[in-house]
Amino acid sequence: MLQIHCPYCQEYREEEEFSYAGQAHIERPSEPESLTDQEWAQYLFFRKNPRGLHHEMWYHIHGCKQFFNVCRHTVTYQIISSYKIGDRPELEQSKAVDKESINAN
Amino acid sequence: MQINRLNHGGNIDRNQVLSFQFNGMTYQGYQGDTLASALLANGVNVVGRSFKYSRPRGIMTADAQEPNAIFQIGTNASTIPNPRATQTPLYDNLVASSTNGWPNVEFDMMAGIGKLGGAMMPPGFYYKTFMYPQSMWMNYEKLIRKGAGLGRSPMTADPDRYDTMHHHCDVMIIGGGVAGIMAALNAAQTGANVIICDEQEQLGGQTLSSTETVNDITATQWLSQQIEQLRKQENILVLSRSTTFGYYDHNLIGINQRCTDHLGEHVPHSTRQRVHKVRAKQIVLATGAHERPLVYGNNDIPGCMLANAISTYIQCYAVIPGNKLVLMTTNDSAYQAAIDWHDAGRQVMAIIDTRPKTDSAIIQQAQNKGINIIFSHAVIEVQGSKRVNSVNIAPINNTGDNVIGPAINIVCDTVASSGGWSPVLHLSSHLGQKPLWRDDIIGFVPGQNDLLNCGAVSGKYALLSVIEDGIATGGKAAELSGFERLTDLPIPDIIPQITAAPMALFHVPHIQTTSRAPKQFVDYQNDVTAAAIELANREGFESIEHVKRYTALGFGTDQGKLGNINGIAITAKSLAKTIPETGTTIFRPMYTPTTMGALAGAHVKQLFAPARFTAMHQWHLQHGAEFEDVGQWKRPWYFPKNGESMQQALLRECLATRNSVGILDASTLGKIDIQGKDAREFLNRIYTNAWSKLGIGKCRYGVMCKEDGMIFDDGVTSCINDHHFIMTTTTGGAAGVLQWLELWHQTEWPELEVYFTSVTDHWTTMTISGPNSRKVLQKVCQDDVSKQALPFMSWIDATVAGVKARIFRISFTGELSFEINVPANLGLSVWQHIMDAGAEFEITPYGTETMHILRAEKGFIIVGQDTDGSVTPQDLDMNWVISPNKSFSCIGKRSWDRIDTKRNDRKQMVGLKAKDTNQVLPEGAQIVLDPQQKLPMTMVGHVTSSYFSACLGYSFALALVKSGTSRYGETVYLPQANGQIYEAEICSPIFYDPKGERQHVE
Amino acid sequence: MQQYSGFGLFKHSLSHHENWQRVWRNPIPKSHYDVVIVGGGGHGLATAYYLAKNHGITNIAVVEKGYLGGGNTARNTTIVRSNYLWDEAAQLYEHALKLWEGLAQELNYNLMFSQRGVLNLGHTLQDMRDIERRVNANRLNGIDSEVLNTEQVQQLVPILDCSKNTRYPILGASWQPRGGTARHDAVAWGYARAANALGVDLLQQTEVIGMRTQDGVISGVETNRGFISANKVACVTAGNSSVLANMVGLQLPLESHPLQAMVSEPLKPILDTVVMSNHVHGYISQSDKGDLVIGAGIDSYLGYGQRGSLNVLEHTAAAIIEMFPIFSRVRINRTWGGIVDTCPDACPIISKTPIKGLYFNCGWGTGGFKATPGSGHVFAHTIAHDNPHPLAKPFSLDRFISGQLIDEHGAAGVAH
Amino acid sequence: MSNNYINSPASPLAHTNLAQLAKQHSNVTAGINFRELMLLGHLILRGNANDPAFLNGAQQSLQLALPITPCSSSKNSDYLVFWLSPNEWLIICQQETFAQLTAQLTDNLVGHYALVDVSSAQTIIELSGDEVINLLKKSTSYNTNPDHFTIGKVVTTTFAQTSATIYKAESQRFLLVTRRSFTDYIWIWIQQASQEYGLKILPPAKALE
Repeated sequence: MLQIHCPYCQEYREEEEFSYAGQAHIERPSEPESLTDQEWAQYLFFRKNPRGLHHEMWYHIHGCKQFFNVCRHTVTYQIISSYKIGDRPELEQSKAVDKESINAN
Repeated sequence: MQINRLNHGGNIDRNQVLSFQFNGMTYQGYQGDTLASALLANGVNVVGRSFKYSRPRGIMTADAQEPNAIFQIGTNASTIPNPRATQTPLYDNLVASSTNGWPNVEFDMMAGIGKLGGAMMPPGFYYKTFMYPQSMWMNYEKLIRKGAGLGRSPMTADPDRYDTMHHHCDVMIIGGGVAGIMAALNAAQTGANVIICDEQEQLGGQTLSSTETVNDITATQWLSQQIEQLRKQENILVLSRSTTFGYYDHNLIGINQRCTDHLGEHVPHSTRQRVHKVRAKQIVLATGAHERPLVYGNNDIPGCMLANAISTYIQCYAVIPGNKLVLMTTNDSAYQAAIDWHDAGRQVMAIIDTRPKTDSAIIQQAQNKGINIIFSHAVIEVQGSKRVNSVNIAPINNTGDNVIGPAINIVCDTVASSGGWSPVLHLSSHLGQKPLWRDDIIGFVPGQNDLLNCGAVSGKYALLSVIEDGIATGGKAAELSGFERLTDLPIPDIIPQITAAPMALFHVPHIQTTSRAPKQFVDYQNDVTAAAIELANREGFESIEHVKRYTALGFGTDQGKLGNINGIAITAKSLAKTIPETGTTIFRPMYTPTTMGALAGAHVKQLFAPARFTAMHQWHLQHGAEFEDVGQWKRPWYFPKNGESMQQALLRECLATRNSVGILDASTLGKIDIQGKDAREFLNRIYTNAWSKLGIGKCRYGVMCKEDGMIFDDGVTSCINDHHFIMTTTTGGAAGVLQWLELWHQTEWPELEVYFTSVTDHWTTMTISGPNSRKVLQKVCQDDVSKQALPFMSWIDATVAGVKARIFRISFTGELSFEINVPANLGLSVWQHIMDAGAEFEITPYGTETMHILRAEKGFIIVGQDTDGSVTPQDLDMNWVISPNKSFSCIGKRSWDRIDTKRNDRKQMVGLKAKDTNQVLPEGAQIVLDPQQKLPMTMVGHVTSSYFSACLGYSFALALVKSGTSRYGETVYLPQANGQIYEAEICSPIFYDPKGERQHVE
Repeated sequence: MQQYSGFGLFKHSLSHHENWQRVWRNPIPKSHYDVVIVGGGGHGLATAYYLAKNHGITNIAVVEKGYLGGGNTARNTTIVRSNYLWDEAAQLYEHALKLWEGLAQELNYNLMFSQRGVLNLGHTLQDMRDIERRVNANRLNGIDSEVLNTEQVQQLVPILDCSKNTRYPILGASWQPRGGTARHDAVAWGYARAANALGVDLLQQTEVIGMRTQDGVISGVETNRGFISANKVACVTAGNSSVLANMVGLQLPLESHPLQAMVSEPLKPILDTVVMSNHVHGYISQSDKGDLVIGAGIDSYLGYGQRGSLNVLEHTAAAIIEMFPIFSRVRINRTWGGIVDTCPDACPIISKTPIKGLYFNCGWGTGGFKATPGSGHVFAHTIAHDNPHPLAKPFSLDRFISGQLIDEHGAAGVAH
Repeated sequence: MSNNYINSPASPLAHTNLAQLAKQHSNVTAGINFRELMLLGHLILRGNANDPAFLNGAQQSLQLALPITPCSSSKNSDYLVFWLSPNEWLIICQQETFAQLTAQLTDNLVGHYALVDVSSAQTIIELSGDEVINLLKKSTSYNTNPDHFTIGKVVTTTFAQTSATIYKAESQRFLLVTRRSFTDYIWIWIQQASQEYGLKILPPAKALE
């Protein structure tokens, strides 16, 4: 069970306070009508789904009701950073990858 | 008669005699006993029968590894299947029985079959037979199932309660042996918040049976002092009888505390077990080590035990489980068992040391006591049936691979064995880390992770090094969790002992090949033998995971604690690999089995999930409502009167509403307060229709789609003022819609100035509907609610029954309707005033079912019933709710333009009239055009809503049908399970008042 | 292939079982195969078997990074059923179910396919409407399926709490008598043994670390044991599908989530059918060994860790007790997790890709085990003909572009 | 037709008859004391905490600075103000002062802000006593250690299977703001969870202190 830092409440809270909200930094196309069906499908359904670092959104549903971003490793579940919507992620890739080599199985 | 009870010693209270029953016989033990120690004290040999071969089995260990003494404990509703006797504290009148054996464990009918059939049951035999004919498997299976399984489930609901507690601490120490105790004391002196837990009744672990000297007092005396200190320290929480069952991400552990199990079967008004969930800054693993048995011929005959278990029974329980002992060991530590046996006054026949002659302090100690030590030998085979009566020992070579001389027989009744120690590292691999093999200690230790390990779990076994490690690790843990490390606690004086190196031996060789030798058990619970593992390897099951799955090694309730390392070693040898090359299976939670009720905690029965109530709930109860679960809400479904059937009640409710006036508690509808200058623009983007021109005081129906173009919620939104709207949502969709609005606002359009606040709970909503609804309203409201002042699809501020209210003139029934919203604190009060006012019109409360019928007569949809996540507004013939001219491409719009959503033969909403007008078509019935076709039939749609209409006098339905809107007038068929085929005609989905005159009524 | 039978067991017992043959070879990888199947789970092995048996392609390697059947095949709760809502899904799963019936004989390996019936409980009026709809659709699709009322449910499973005292009383159920369970490991081993006998190379401990393409055509896979060239590459790697797709620059409409399951200690026979509930979120059966096999929920977040959160297990325990209050004192022996690849419409992807000769079979989410024979069968056809099998056609990647999704969330809303 | 309606406002726990229970419990001592602070004014204030004009307007109205540190609160004799989110506060007051407060805020605030009356949407449960921390440990996963959950702190978090806003008033006194429709569930939960400590019902109050 994860412990997630809410950048708005500025403290760690238990996972059960949050709801997962999918891949982060997907921008809605400004002119959907100008997209091909293929491009629209890409926006709708196709996801990175990486084995490794993932930028994702969480919603503090039982807390401050804010969405925010989390950079988390999908194998170690280690959280590298959590940051507000609109902020850019900082990557600490090496740290997380080191961990994965331990975990790989 | 406790024939094996010593007259002195042990941590038992001889003044508290406890009676207990085992397999129908009554015995006595003492307070402080476990069930296992009490059985051994009474000389009970056979405690169970093995699963596959029905061999008699006795108590083998004194801890969580126990594979044989697995019982049914307790009676009736409070019976527990499968607890280990070694971990069951004895209480007065405890009732226990073996889980296998018929008619009983002493005389088991299956044993004969086990002996004969055993030869035909190599590992995986069931994959190779019982296949023909196919139809017979279900019969074979019945027999197999009967033979399998251990204990019985209780047959009535659990009388006990459970709960959960959340903790956050600086240092969590798992294991209350001396390493953990010292770590806790040293960490706590820095000021850190410490929790320490131990699975046993008593803290102390292995040191409880130690005979060493510490600071010039006995180790047990010294230990008591430390424990006393521990309990005095305010910042240490000590949890006994508390097993850590799992280690989870981000340093969370789950602990199962058995609060009352030691007191009796059922202790009223208390929590039987509690799960502690501890989120720790730093976790210290001080879980110790388990002794490993050796694998030798007939090593399962009662009387074969772990060496360390013998010391534990003698030192902790004053029980000596036999008369004549033969001890086989690969290491020094097991000598203690023979010394304890000897000191207790019974005969040690010999110590069989598998090592070439060696010397150490403890070997000398044994020699000094006159115990016969035979080096370079092994017990290759045991004789006996329900108890060991002798052993064959034989000389072996230095690597332990072969027998190199003839066997000799030694008479004995107990065989202790020790193959060394296995660190209890299970928790360390719960997150996926693989253990590491260490040749020097001949065991796996935890792999690298966030845990700190100390004591035996990290391969340190000598008391002095364990204490040193505990202190150092406790200090480090405090430091890592942010505390300043002080001067560590002093190391006590312990005289180090000269030891001899252990030998790496797991599987004792026999004169015969493994496949022909007497059975050499590796996993007792699943009757997995060394021969079985070798056979699995021969057949190509080489990965240790394959070996495990093919032979069932480690699948018992001990999770392989006793046998896994031996199994890995046998596999390694048979594949000519090293143990680290062979690897180990990953341990998963639970460390030991955990009660399901404890995991569920208090979330059972009425607390399984929250039930939400409206302000009128008590009124509904008093008026006999039947309730429907809608999401978490309890909504009145209908209000049967005087023994009415549901159908009668519905007819009455419907007619009353259509002909006079009905009243509905609609408080559960989601309500979201939307404020800000960009509220309109936001609504434009989120709804499919346009909101730019909705005037103040007006209401509008809207549909929301997901970005895939499919409807996901609907409701009426009203304009309070240019910057202020109130949105309603479906009952089940309220939370989801709020999250949806926040998602778009916070992540895509933060520039829009708008705030959303849920006000679902603030407003009580009561809908009065029917031709007399205005008359009722006018009795309790002096505001002008005429058509001119309050036209259809508008709202006003008003005072209703003396309470400030918002009245919305919107209609879900097609009748003249008013939705009256008042603050919920006054909801019940206003409701009662309206009921009083409506009495002269026989105002009739109705529930969700009548609401559904009335709306369906009008062709109004229920999202989630008439739609299923694959329906667009166009499919519902609701093009009127789509605004083509909005500048912003609203959510979902683009998706309507895809090939599949553009098709004109999509399923579309229509009405259905049954040919037999009294026949209510079943909801969910599938629709076909040709009822005579063969299976599989081509289905063109299904019935989504279907009712008998009281006011129309016939049945009707809503359906989704392919190209439905162009099929009005066509006949379709609904084939039923019973062979009947209903006929129906496709028609408009609006059955009642198609022109909408009634809701616009003067 | 050494034939298995009861007589064989007797015969081998006389020689102390010293002469059993290997179930599969441990071959050295060849430099080229006609088809390389990535993923040695049930689906991959079945694909290899049907390619060899039905399509005459035997120069095949199954490349497995760990051990055969060690992924979701080894981690699921072994439920087999075909009572899906939409025609496309129902027909695919029914195709699989028909193959299950007779598979043990075909493979000469006892898969312990136990048609003990599957109950899907309804707890709300909408649940019951959905059940009616699904059962009606099933029947017209030729699939055995019935709607049971509360009394009938109680009769079938006397230990279920069918009273009105529960938080969500049971209003009825759908019942598929032909559904049931199978021994999961045996499915992988049975297919592996049969494929091996047809000449398929099973390469364990062989991890694909890259893929080679040339002018939009696949040419082989890079592995930790070197490059293996292939005319066609078929990926059947469940939770790891996105990782493989990424090697050739593709994205898939998938998310990989942790899904957990647990077993109790073994009990004497107490539960004779499979019981599932979407609404209270739990499902349960009893294995032949006596364990209660319990499926837990899916974790909401992405996870390749083969483990999930404790609170999911706690909720599952509560759900089981809500249905079966008598199991409260039963103890959970082991919990574990798998990685499930979920699709937006809760239906699989069986598809060609923009890269010629590269195929994907994935997205089975929580429901892949039951489809194993059908999945392998139609995927083999799709690979052999470079053209989708008619039953696989609706499950191609195109549907995400056209919008022709097959939304099975209603029927598959709970992990199964 | 008459306009003289007698309306008695009812808290979400009205049906449990707390006043009656309190009478029965008057001589009891218990580990947990339970008191409903009912029918108070609850106002949600939304606005931009980075906007000095907004903060000023609020301060003028409340005679109290809005707490802008996450999870903090502020109070004076009239108002108790909770930080709920970066742009959201809950103001609790006597029902009698509610209208006046709303009017003052409306007068003093400018720009993008919102006021929402949620007085009927929620109630307040006061929990106090020697065992109150243990009760919270059973009910919420939030860290209740005194060095973390300090006096004056307010957090919205999970409570059993729903959420609640929990304010620490004193070392062993907490206020729980619960949603109306979930309050009965929470009441049942608290009764069960506090059984081992003893639960004493105190007479409900219509004031904050």
